[in-house]
Amino acid sequence: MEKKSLIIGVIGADVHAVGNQILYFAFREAGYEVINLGVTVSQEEFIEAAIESKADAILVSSLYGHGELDCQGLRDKCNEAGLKDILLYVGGNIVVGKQPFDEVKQRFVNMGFNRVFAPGTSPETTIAALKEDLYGEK
Amino acid sequence: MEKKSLIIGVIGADVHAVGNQILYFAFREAGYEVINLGVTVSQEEFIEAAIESKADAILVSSLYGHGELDCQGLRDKCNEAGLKDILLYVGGNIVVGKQPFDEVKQRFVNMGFNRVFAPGTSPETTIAALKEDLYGEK
Amino acid sequence: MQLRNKKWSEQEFFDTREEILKTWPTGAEVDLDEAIAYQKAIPEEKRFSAKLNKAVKNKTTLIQPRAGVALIDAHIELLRFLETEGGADLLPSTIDSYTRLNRYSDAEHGIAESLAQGKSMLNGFPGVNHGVKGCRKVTESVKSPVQVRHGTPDARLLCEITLAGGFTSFEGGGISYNIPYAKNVPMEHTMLTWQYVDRLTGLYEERGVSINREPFGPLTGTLVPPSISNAVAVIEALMAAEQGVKNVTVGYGQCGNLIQDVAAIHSLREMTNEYLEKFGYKDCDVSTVLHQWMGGFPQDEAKAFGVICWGSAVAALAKATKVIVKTPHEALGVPTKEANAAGLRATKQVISMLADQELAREKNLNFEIEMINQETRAILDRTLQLGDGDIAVGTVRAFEAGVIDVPFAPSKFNAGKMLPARDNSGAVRFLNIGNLPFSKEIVDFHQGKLKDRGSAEGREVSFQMVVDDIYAISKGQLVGRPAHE
Amino acid sequence: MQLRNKKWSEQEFFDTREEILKTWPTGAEVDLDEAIAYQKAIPEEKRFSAKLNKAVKNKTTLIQPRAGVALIDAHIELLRFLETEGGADLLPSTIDSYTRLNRYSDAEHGIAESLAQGKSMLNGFPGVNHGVKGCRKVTESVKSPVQVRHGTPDARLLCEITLAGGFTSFEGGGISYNIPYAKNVPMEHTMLTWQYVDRLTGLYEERGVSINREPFGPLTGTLVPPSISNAVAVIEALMAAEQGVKNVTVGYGQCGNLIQDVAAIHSLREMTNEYLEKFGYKDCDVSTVLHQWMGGFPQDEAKAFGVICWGSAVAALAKATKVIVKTPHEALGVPTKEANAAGLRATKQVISMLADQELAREKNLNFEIEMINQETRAILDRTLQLGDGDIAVGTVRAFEAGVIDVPFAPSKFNAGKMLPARDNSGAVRFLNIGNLPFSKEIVDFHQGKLKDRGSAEGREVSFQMVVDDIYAISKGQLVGRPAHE
Ligand code: B12
Ligand code: B12
Repeated sequence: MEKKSLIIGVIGADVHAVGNQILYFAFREAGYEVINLGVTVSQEEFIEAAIESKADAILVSSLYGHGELDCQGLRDKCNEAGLKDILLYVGGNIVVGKQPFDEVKQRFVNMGFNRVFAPGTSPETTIAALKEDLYGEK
Repeated sequence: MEKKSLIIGVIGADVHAVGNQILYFAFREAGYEVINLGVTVSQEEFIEAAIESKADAILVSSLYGHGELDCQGLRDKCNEAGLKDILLYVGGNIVVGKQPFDEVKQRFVNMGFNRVFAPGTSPETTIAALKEDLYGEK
Repeated sequence: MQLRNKKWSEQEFFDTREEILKTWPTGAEVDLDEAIAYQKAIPEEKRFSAKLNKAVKNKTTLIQPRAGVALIDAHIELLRFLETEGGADLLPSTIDSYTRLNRYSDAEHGIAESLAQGKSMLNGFPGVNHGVKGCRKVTESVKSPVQVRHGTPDARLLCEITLAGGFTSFEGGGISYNIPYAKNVPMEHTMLTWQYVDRLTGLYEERGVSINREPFGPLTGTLVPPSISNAVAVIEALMAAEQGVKNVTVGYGQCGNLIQDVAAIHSLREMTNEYLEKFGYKDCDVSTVLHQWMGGFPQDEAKAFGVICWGSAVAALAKATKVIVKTPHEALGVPTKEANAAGLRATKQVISMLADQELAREKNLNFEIEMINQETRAILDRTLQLGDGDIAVGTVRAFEAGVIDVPFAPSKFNAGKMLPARDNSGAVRFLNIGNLPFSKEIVDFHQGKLKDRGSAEGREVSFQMVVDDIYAISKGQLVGRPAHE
Repeated sequence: MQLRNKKWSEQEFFDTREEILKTWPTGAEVDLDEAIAYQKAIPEEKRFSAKLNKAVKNKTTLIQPRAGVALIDAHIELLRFLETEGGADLLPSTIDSYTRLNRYSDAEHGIAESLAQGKSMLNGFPGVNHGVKGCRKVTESVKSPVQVRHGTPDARLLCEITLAGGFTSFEGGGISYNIPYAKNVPMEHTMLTWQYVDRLTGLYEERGVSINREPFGPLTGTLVPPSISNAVAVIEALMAAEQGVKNVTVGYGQCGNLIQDVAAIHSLREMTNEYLEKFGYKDCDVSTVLHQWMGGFPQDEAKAFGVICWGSAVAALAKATKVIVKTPHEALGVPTKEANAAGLRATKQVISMLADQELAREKNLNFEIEMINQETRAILDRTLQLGDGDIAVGTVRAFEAGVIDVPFAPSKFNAGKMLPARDNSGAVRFLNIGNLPFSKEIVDFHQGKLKDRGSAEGREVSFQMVVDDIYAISKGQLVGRPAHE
């Protein structure tokens, strides 16, 4: 199977680095090419990196609560940059406070994310989702 | 002021002795004549003691949850025994489980208790109530 | 029958048994041979003693709730919930208060009222009324071992029915289920009724069915000095062993001072083994249980979690074999299943974070262990003396003499002369020694500790201190300090 | 300006100041003389340093939450709630993440969105945007001292505005608010920006207004070995003292092993005093703070209470001057005020039950203290050497060289070569020593401890252990054991 490539990073002014380092480790272990942009990544940096490396997916982390502000418009910018069908995931603690996850999910789906993950999602879950979306395997 | 006298005891099959011992100590300190029947006191024992000592009030404790079963009919029995206007208080953890206290109170008022006290009521509160009901002082 | 600490003969046992089984219709359901066969088919992982022995070996601390409601189906739902949502390792069936006083027709009334009102009107599970079949339905519906927890001076019928009903552990003892749980029951009586329970357990044991027995450690749950409750636990262990019991869990109710509590668990283990050995009971497995604070709780749930978690930490640091878990509803009433499970999960979190930590046996801890050992031996040895070498007879006389004396007990057969109070670091000491058989050295130690507290608080040592200590934890403190500005 | 650990001249300070106050319109509101007069009128009981000094003297442990929302009125409501319903002794204003990165127009947008949506869209209180008046409204509305808590590499304007706004304590430092909170900010830069903050604090101090300063102890909050965070705290205390700060609270984030955590607090206190003395800062009051577990939390609220309460117990047993309190919502998001108050009440209950207890300095504890002392001195002394005696210069070089190395830090100016892992009893040790300047003895000690764990778990010491340890507490353990049947 050809090696798919992923862009990962923590969006906005967010510096939560631990989960990011673990995802980097876990996705490589799972056989992916991973470009890790680290923390405090802007929308533009995600897009540039995706174009440059012909990435198959962008996995946005947001932990600190401003995810809803930071993620607005990312799908449009991807479209404008020609990344039309790129897979967009978001996960972490993506809104401020404890909110019913169904509603949160809907808001991010409306923003154009293909999948939205709840707080504390384990790498195994994400890897399974990627397998399904990128290789069509269940 | 003449010394008023109180009957205290823990009703039914209830053996919670600590609060009872403290109330005994506190009511005497507050200047009352106190007849302490201890734990596992039947309705009949409360009434006999009240008649014998011409008590002004019966203070029923129930901690263990069966208060609702144990207290049924006490007012009627008092009436039958000629203790028509005797003051009846009940306190402790008088029902099974954590229930809205307003409803609990109403049920015990309906059973004929003059005052119904919530879990953890301090002796000071009870003493203030007694003062009001027995000496008309606020 | 004359009380003495001597294994009952077959005759004595079966004569009594005939009477006991007649005291309520469900007694007729018990067939001992069938019951033993039934128990033998219970798998190892559902057997209390096996799970405890494994925990002792691995130095793990198991968690167990209290729980019981009036109706069978609701009770099963409750236990399953505590198993799956609470992560309970061991399950209880807490028996209602009418059953505890053998008032089975009141219990029947409570069952009827519960059916009528659609909620439990009893504060526990009326095991006798539900009978062998009802009990089996319960024990078969869960994955974990189930224990009978109660407070019954005369638990003979309850024991017959529940052991036949698949329970693999039975709590209580002739002292611990009398003095804190009754007003008018003579000590001779409960020593005898509990010999019956122990003998019945011994019978199962002899026929290859291991049943765990657990003296109730905390007694009145309120400022009981460790040496008092430990002495009681050792006596009940000796009584049980004589009747053929081979698996005993001795218990202790947390007092609140870390060093004293850990010391109490160590001393409890040591003294129980020492005396079992001394009297030649060599093949009895001993495990320990710490009860999270058994006195008055704070009403606020967050604060209650504080009390629960601190108890959990102490259990783990003492490496108690199990811990009995309180709930955030403790001060208010019998907990909902959700509150009960929450108490369990908080406990499990603390226990497992501390699984690999232990309070090392350094100077301070060893000192407290030694103090408790000395006091416990003093009580036990005087009790034996009073009984001319017979611990059963001695116990009855020790209670008469106040040589064993439980604070705040409802029983009129308890002297009630001893008064406990906390010292300046919260350890429970003797404010009034009563008739406890302690050396001048021990007495001076305790009085000194309380004088220190008195001078720290600028007040005389008095009953007011005791009152303050009784309220302290529910008001968010350990030591009941005088109110100040 | 050239970095060195030397008190800034008036000229240096005021030249910089002019620029700083221009970086956002609210800067114009600050008038230093007026601000000092304003601060002088703040009563003693609302002053951080006074309350801390009293707690140090009485050996009590104060409790403090984290809390901040976008809008002033909601923020006041929140703080009042934490004061009355939570019983907080000390209050915070946690600053939002845009402000922390000086992105004041993003913060303005967040305020607008919050107004529009009727809920806080910012993860904290945007103190700069609300300006001096807004801050005063907050500090005047509560009874307790209020501190600015944040994570801002360049907090010069924030400090100007909030001190003028009546806050009496300011958290952070040139290392602790850079390495864990930024990716691209050079160490020289933050050492200088924080000299400004310290100098400003020193100015208030010289004019008779005592302001507390608190280096941020936990750093990345994830398996930071005590000697690393303690060394950072000592450096920031020295830097602050040089600029005239007289009241410092040094901090530490709970790791989870009781002995190591208590040892870390003792060592932190001792080392800070030792180095302050060594460099001749004689009149600086030192207090300590323990942060309840700063890494990933369990999602379940009951389990979160378990983590919170265990942290509280450790703070009390170590006699930390204050404890920073987590909430049962920690794993999920910024807590509601109710959840925040619940965390406080649980903490208070544990703290006050343990008020009169302390972990005695016996052998095991002394050993861990000595280990941490040795490691901390090794780091500090090499850092000083690298700076030719100047701790500021040395710090920049120490980070370049990996002589100070913070695990899991986002900053590219951190070496990231050291790797921590838990030993078999949960203490945090060095799995990979990186370039830390430790003697062979120290290195061997750590490797030995990890080898012991490896053999207990039957696996090689590896990065997988670290990953397991990172998840452990959120999964209900302390040591991340390999998954087994
Ligand atoms: C200590 C204790 C015990 C000890 C009692 C020892 C003894 N013999 O005294 C032991 C361990 C033996 C015990 C046994 C049982 N207990 Co119990 N026990 C407690 C506990 C923890 C503290 C009680 C106490 O001593 N408080 C301190 C004293 C000073 O306070 P107090 O008793 O509340 O009394 C004060 C006030 O309530 C008030 N007050 C009391 N009576 C009255 C009357 C009037 C008129 C007024 C105005 C005020 C008033 O003034 C008192 C003095 O300040 C409470 C829970 C709690 N409160 O935290 C449970 C509790 C009372 N027990 C309970 C239960 C169910 C039992 C058992 C059935 C066992 C079980 N299922 O766990 C048995 C019952 C045995 C029996 N037949 O009675 C339940 C009752 C449930 C309910 N009502 O829904 C409680 C609430 C625990 C719980 N949440 O499940 N218990
Ligand atoms: C450690 C920590 C910190 C450290 C971070 C150190 C560092 N530089 O990394 C410090 C102390 C510095 C810190 C600072 C702050 N923090 Co913080 N922090 C945490 C904490 C306790 C643990 C985070 C962590 O490391 N977890 C362990 C890792 C392995 O898990 P993870 O990060 O969740 O990531 C995993 C999954 O979420 C998932 N995942 C992550 N991203 C993605 C993406 C995709 C696509 C998928 C599928 C999955 C996925 O996979 C990861 C690996 O398993 C959390 C709360 C918690 N979780 O318990 C709060 C938390 C994230 N922090 C929070 C906040 C608010 C802050 C601050 C603003 C300060 C404050 N107000 O307290 C600052 C923000 C600074 C900034 N500009 O970002 C909030 C966020 C609130 C919200 N969303 O509503 C939290 C939730 C705490 C809380 N309840 O208030 N924090």
